Amino acid sequence: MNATESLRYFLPELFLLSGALISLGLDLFVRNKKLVGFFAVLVLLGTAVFPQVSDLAGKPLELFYGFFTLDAYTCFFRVLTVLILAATVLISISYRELSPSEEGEYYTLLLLTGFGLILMAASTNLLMIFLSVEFVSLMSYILTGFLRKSHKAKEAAMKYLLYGSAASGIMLFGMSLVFGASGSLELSIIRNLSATAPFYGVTLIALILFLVGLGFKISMAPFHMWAPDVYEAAPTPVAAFLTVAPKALGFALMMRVLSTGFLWINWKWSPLLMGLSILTMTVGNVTAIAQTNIKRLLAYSSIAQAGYILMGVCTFNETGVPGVLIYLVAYAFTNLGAFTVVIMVSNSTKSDELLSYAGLAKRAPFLAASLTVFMLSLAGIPPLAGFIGKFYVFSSAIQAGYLTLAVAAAVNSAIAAFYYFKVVRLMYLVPEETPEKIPYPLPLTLALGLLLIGTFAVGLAPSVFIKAVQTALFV
Amino acid sequence: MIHYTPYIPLFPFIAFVINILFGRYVRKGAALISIAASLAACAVALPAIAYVVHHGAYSVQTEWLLLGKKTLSFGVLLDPLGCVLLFVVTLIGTLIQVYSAGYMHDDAHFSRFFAYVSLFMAAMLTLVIANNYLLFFMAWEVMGLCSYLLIGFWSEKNSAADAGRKAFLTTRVGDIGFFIGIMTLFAGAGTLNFADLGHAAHLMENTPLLTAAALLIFCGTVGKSAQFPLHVWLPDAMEGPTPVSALIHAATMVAAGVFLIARSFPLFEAAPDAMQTVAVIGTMTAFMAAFIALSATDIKKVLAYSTISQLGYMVAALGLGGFAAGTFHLMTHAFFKALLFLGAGSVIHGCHTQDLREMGGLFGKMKHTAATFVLASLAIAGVPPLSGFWSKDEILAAAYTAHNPVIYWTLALTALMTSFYMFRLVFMAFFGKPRNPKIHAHESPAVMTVPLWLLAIGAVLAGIPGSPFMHHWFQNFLAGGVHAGGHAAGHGSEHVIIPFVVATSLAAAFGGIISAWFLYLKNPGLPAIISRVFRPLYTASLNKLWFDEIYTILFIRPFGAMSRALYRIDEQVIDYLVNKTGLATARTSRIKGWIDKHIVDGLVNLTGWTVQLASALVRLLQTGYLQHYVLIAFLGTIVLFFIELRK
Amino acid sequence: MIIPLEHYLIFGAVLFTIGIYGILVRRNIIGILISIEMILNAVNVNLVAFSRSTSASPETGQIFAIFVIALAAAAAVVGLALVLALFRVRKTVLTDEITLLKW
Amino acid sequence: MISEMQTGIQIGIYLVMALSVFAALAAVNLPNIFHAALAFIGTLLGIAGIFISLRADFLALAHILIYVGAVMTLVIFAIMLTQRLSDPNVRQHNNLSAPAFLGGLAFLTLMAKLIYTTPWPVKAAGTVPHVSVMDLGQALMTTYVFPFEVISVVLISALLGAIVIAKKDPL
Amino acid sequence: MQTHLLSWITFTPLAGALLVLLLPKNNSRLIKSVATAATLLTGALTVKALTLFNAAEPGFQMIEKAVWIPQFNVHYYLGTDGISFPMVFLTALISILACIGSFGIKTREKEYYFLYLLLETGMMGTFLALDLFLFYIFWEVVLVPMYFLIGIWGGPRREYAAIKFFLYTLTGSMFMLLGILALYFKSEPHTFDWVRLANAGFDPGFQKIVFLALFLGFAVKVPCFPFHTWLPDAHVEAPTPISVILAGVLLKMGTYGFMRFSYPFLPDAAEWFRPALAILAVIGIVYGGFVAFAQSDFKKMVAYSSVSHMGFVLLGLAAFTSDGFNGALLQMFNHGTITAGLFLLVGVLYDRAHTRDMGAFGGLSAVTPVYAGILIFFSLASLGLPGMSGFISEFMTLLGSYTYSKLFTGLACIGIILAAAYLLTMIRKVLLGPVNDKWKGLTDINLRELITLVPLMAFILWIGVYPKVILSYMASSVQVLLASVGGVS
Repeated sequence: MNATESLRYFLPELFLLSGALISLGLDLFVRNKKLVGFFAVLVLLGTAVFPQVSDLAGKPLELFYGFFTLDAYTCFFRVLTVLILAATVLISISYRELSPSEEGEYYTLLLLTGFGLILMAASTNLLMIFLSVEFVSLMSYILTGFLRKSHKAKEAAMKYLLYGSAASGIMLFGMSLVFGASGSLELSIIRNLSATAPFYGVTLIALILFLVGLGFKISMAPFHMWAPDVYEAAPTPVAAFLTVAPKALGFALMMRVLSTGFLWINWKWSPLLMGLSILTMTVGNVTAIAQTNIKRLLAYSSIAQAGYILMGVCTFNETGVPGVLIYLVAYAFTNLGAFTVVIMVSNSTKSDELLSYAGLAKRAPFLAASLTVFMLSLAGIPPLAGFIGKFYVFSSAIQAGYLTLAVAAAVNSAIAAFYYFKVVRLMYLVPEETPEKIPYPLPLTLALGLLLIGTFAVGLAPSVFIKAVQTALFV
Repeated sequence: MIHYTPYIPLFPFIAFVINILFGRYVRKGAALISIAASLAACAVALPAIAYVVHHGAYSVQTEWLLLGKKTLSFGVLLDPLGCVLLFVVTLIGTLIQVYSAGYMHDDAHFSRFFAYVSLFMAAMLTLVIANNYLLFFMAWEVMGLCSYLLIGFWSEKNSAADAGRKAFLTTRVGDIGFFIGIMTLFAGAGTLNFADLGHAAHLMENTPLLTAAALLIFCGTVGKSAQFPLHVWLPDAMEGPTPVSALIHAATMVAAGVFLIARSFPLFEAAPDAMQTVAVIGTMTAFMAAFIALSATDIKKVLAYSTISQLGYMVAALGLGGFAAGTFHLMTHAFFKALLFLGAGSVIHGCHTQDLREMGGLFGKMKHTAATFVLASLAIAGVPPLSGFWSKDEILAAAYTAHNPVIYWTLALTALMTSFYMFRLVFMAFFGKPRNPKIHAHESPAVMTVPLWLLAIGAVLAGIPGSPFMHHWFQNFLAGGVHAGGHAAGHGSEHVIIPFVVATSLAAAFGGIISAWFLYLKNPGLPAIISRVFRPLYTASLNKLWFDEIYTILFIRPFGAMSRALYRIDEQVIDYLVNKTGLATARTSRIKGWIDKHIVDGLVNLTGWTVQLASALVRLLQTGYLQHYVLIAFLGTIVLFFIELRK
Repeated sequence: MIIPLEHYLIFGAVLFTIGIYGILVRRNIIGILISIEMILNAVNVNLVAFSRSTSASPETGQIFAIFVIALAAAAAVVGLALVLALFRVRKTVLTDEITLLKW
Repeated sequence: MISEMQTGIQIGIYLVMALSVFAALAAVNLPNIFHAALAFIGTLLGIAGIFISLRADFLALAHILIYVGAVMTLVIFAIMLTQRLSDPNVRQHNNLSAPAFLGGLAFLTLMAKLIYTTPWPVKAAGTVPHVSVMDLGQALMTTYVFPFEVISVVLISALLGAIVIAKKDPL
Repeated sequence: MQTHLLSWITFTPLAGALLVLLLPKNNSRLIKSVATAATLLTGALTVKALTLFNAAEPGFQMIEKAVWIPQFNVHYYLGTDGISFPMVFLTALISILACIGSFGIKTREKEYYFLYLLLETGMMGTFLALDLFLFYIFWEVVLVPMYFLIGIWGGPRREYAAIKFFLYTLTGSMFMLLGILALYFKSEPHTFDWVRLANAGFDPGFQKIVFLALFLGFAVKVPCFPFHTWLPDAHVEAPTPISVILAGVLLKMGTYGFMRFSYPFLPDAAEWFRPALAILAVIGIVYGGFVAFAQSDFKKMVAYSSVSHMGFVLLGLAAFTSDGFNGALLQMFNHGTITAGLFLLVGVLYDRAHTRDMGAFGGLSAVTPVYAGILIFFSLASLGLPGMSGFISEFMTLLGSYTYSKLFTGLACIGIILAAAYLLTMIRKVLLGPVNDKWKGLTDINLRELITLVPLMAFILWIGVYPKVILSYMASSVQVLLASVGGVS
């Protein structure tokens, strides 16, 4: 489909982009930068509900000569992305560390990142994959180092950039090889390549190099090591965003790549991913146990969660694939929620140390209860969102007959419960240190409430979400 | 009246409920309530007995529990055997309660005492009329409970509290055997009903299972009737109030073991090996206990060992096939032993000591007590025509007709020892000069002496129904009962007086009395010399053959050690291994101290420890140094290459 | 093609490896950035070589290379901005001195 | 004659490659970061040469313009801003050389093996048409218009971000 | 209400919990009355269900079924039969009593009763769910409140005990989840439906694996040796009412799981694992008894006695006879009432003396006669005195196991002696002997405490004397279970 024809299908993204530009302009005129934030939220929600021009019941639309694949899958992730972003913006508005002089640009950058993320979901050829991944990465680096005053943030952003660039360099090298072997950038053509024996070698190398680049994005071991440092140092809303959105879209892209480009050698990558999945969840969980900083703890936890999600990718069967998507939704609600509480607490205690959560149940019962719900959800306790996700990926492992994987995941879940409960323990069982009250700013409370509802909703009425996922996958 | 039989135990039970719940309101009225209940029970029981005497056994039952496809019915069986016990229990029980009203008059927990006694009565009566093993066992255990409660009645005394526990636990060992026996029987024959025993025995004829069942049931007797090797609890049980000793630990409960054998007689008859064992154990017990009694100086301890010995007699009798003899002795023994205990209680009540060596010459001060006590002693010694003579003679006759000379002569020797130690007791307590001038003995009140005399009448006359004067009416009555119970063989068929046996019996009785007189009245210095000459024997007797000490070494200490060892394993190994999983990082000093102190948490703990170690290692990789991260990623990539490209 | 495709590829691979080596051993962040650029250049060599020999449409590889160059430039800009910002607050550009975040 | 000329060109190409590799090695190994940057410019020029040999003239030009003209200038500025040039004694390498070298060697071996075992679908010489600047422009404006637009957004965003990050604190 | 009775039973406590959440924090009286009312209402509904319950019907009754997650074929599926109904009744009963027993809790009452009621919902759901997915959810829901209840209101080492309890059970239940999923995927069409799964007829090899997975989940809860070590800690540290719930209801969830799921779904594996189950049961009985004997802490002793008594349940389950199964189920009920009573009594003593060291007491029978009497009553029930409920169930389980193995039965009987030993020693130490002057001023049991104990005593005596009624509720369902595993009746 040529560019002009494509445009009418591209309206949501255009809406988002123009929103970004307007917000940039708005920044110049509006004194109260919070308004820019609220504007950004509106733009994002607008994008989410933007009327779809086409009916997606038919074949996927190859917009812009196939550089933007618009299918239900893309739509699903578009909605997910903008909702995550909306939550991020909402929780950023009352974030104490953000100074007004940079706040406007911040929202603009978030909106632009959103565009990049949507591109990731829609990419089906090497060029767009490279472009969108790099785009999102660049934005992530910038957002991480955004806070002017934080030494740590600068340091983390620097590391992030160097690590990320190296990773995408490696992935790009793999792309070049596979491009040479197939003569095309299209994943669908690359798929044919993997069917022929002489090209196994090059396909596998390319696949692994893909895994490096995408593994970096989803913080898969052993390419996860940047993650804790970055999540800890990044501004908390950004950390929340980074643990959720790029990871989700990383998974989206990974599944697209695997299913479109490498489906025929799944007997090769399936065991590989199984090992990596186990490694990831183990490393994440085991390291998390020793953490004393809540953001770092959540960072390792998010690595471990990536490990669980990888189970679904690894099995890639009829429960695994929707499992990944459901897990991502559940995880998005939960993790964003947890970070929201972290922001609210750190706004008043000015600390992210676990110890500052001691006795939170007394100071702020609602926050403590919410964080408990999120922790339980992360631990996979029913009837919360996290359980549904875990249920799905466990199912897929059992269905595929990957007993090792299932058992490893079970053991890991038990280990994980220990550190999630460490937080709960502090809040409820340990006497408080500072008796100060914690304020409830409106945007944060709103976000918290919505995320809480989401966490329960996925857990209690999963069928709605499953239906959405199935629509995304099979239509 | 017979149809009210099932309600006999209900009267004492109601008394129990009233006394235990409203004890603090009824106060001394408790005695009245209990006695009234007992009398009511008597009032129902005696006509029922009369009915059985005239019309044969009575039974009724109702479905209680469905086990698989088999129904377990509970009900009442009143046959002649049951009548004997019912007669004894209601009568003696009532008398002893009357006596207790005087004996316990000043006790702080008066009502509680009567509550327990009533509960006991209820249980014992249930046991007597029970028609199957399970109900029997239930009553049996409740009796054990009452025994426990009453032995430890004066629980402020450590010795009493310990004695109660010992009694319960020791008997429980036997009870478990009984319990397994019941199951064996049920599994083998599918019935627990006494009436079906004959059929059951027939079903299991010649199977080891039958012998096993019989022997296991016998375990119950061993425990309850204080037979070797589980007899150790009974002497200690004398810590309880004396009426309790009389009622429970002399006349009724301990005899229930014998009753159990009698009840299971068809079973035992079908298992000769079991019978043999029963006879041997009984004889051994009889002899051993008598031997220990020779040197005992506590008036109640002498009687306790005497009880064990006499119970051994009954068990031996049953083991020898003397169904009627054993039962007969059970009845007569109940009378005279209850009388002895009550007499002893009266003595204790009168002179506030239990040590024989401090008594002496009490006859003058306590005429009623002394006279009845001597009568009872004559009865137990086997002096004709008192009751003991007839029943003991029956037993010796049974041993004689069984052609078992070892048992016969052992029992005869025991008879000799019995009459010796009884009269040693009599002479030391009631005759001679007072040894301790501080003791100012006085006679007990009428509420206590009247029961003594009533019991004395029983002790004197109870033997008559089984004597040739009444043509062995008792034996024949019982035999009919067994008949009614479904067993074909007759038992009372050949009740002829065997002169040889009578001679032995008489010789033993009088020999014992005379030698006691000679040693303790005529030459009071002689016993000391004898004890020095037969020092090893004397020491053995004095130390009760060291049973308690041996059991301590063999069972009690290893038991405690084992439980402590297992506990240590539990805390320190299993827990430790398990715990290390998650708790390594939970590092408050308190917990750490605890973990240090302890290891079965261990399996989890090991896991936890591993995780902790891994956590430390993995953390170390996270140096914060960028190029370490990249290097790991790069090397990781290369490793992935090699994994994937390997052939 | 004047020389065999494989030789170009080997050349690319060598450059790539040197770049990786540089990333791993350089202490100076700018040195690392240079090494990253080297990696991207190595990829470009591959892309252009393939474009000339195996690609279905001849311009694909070259255009890909153009995009790579553009993105490399963007990354370099952000990277250098971060270097300057970091230098301003930490007065260092050495990777082993920016290890506030660990464990 | 043609073959001789071809041989000459071939030798020339190999020479350029060797020099580029040499410069690349210098770029990662030179103790002075400024020298290293200069060496890297050498590598870049070499690569431009390789592009020309592959008849990607426009690309070579763009390459030199963007890299040497813009990126490396920036880099050198950055070096000068951050480097205390008076102090060239700062160690420029960490102690990971050994594992990095071994890892690199393993990687290279693998790659070499892969490159030589893969039957690249090379087209017959002469069948590949020359790609002119016109062609590239055409492609960028038609088929590749979407990535082209996207990259512009990327560049704007990156610039915006870089400005926010690098701008001095107002205080 | 009639039609959704089971849902009402399950969710009434939850409604109460939410209501408690809305109440003012400081109005302790109101909070208590709302909570008690919720438990009482649940109890009333259970009694209502009892009147509707048809004992002769072997299958499920009062079924409620609605589609919940169609994609996974998950149903909201509740129902009860003779196996689950006694447990539901027990839960309702114990919940009421423990709630009244909770009035002594003085700190953070609002949170306490919220969590308490949440716990009750979890327990009810666990026993009523007939869809494995739903079952798992309720099963896990129980964990979390329990963690808090031990962790916040427990003794000095409460945090340790709470997390230990949580991690043990969670690890177990993770494996259980795997087992459940395996069942789901093996069944054709995929289902969590009890009825379908029970009729699925899986192949034996598969059954063994799944049985093992489920076993891990259930055995931890029972707790079966060697997974029992969380129990003493949890019990000792938990506040009295929570110990009561733990012993009275939570432990039953494990054995209930065996009866409800493992056995009917995996009969071949159950048969195969029978010796192992019996061995673990016997080890548990004897080992628990011995260890209980070694305790000086009153509560810990009762805790270990639970290990021993729950061993009988497992033994009954290993018997594969109608007596064994009925006995096991009855033992579950009886252990619930008896041990709950013992824990309440420990609590009574602890509230007054602030120590649980048995050696520190002595002669209390003179100081607190009513307490002494009741303690002796429960001890006797626990040691299996005939005429009380414990005897009946132990007798039946042993009778059942006798036909399976005489050796195991004999060994298990040792446990009965051990029970007498440690309980009598406890009585000896606490109640008998000379009065310790320190405790002269101890007040006797009060009316509220009495109210919590008397219903239990009534049940103990009633079942002990006339077990036919309660067994008649169980029998037909147990018969079906027995038939499904191919046991002998």
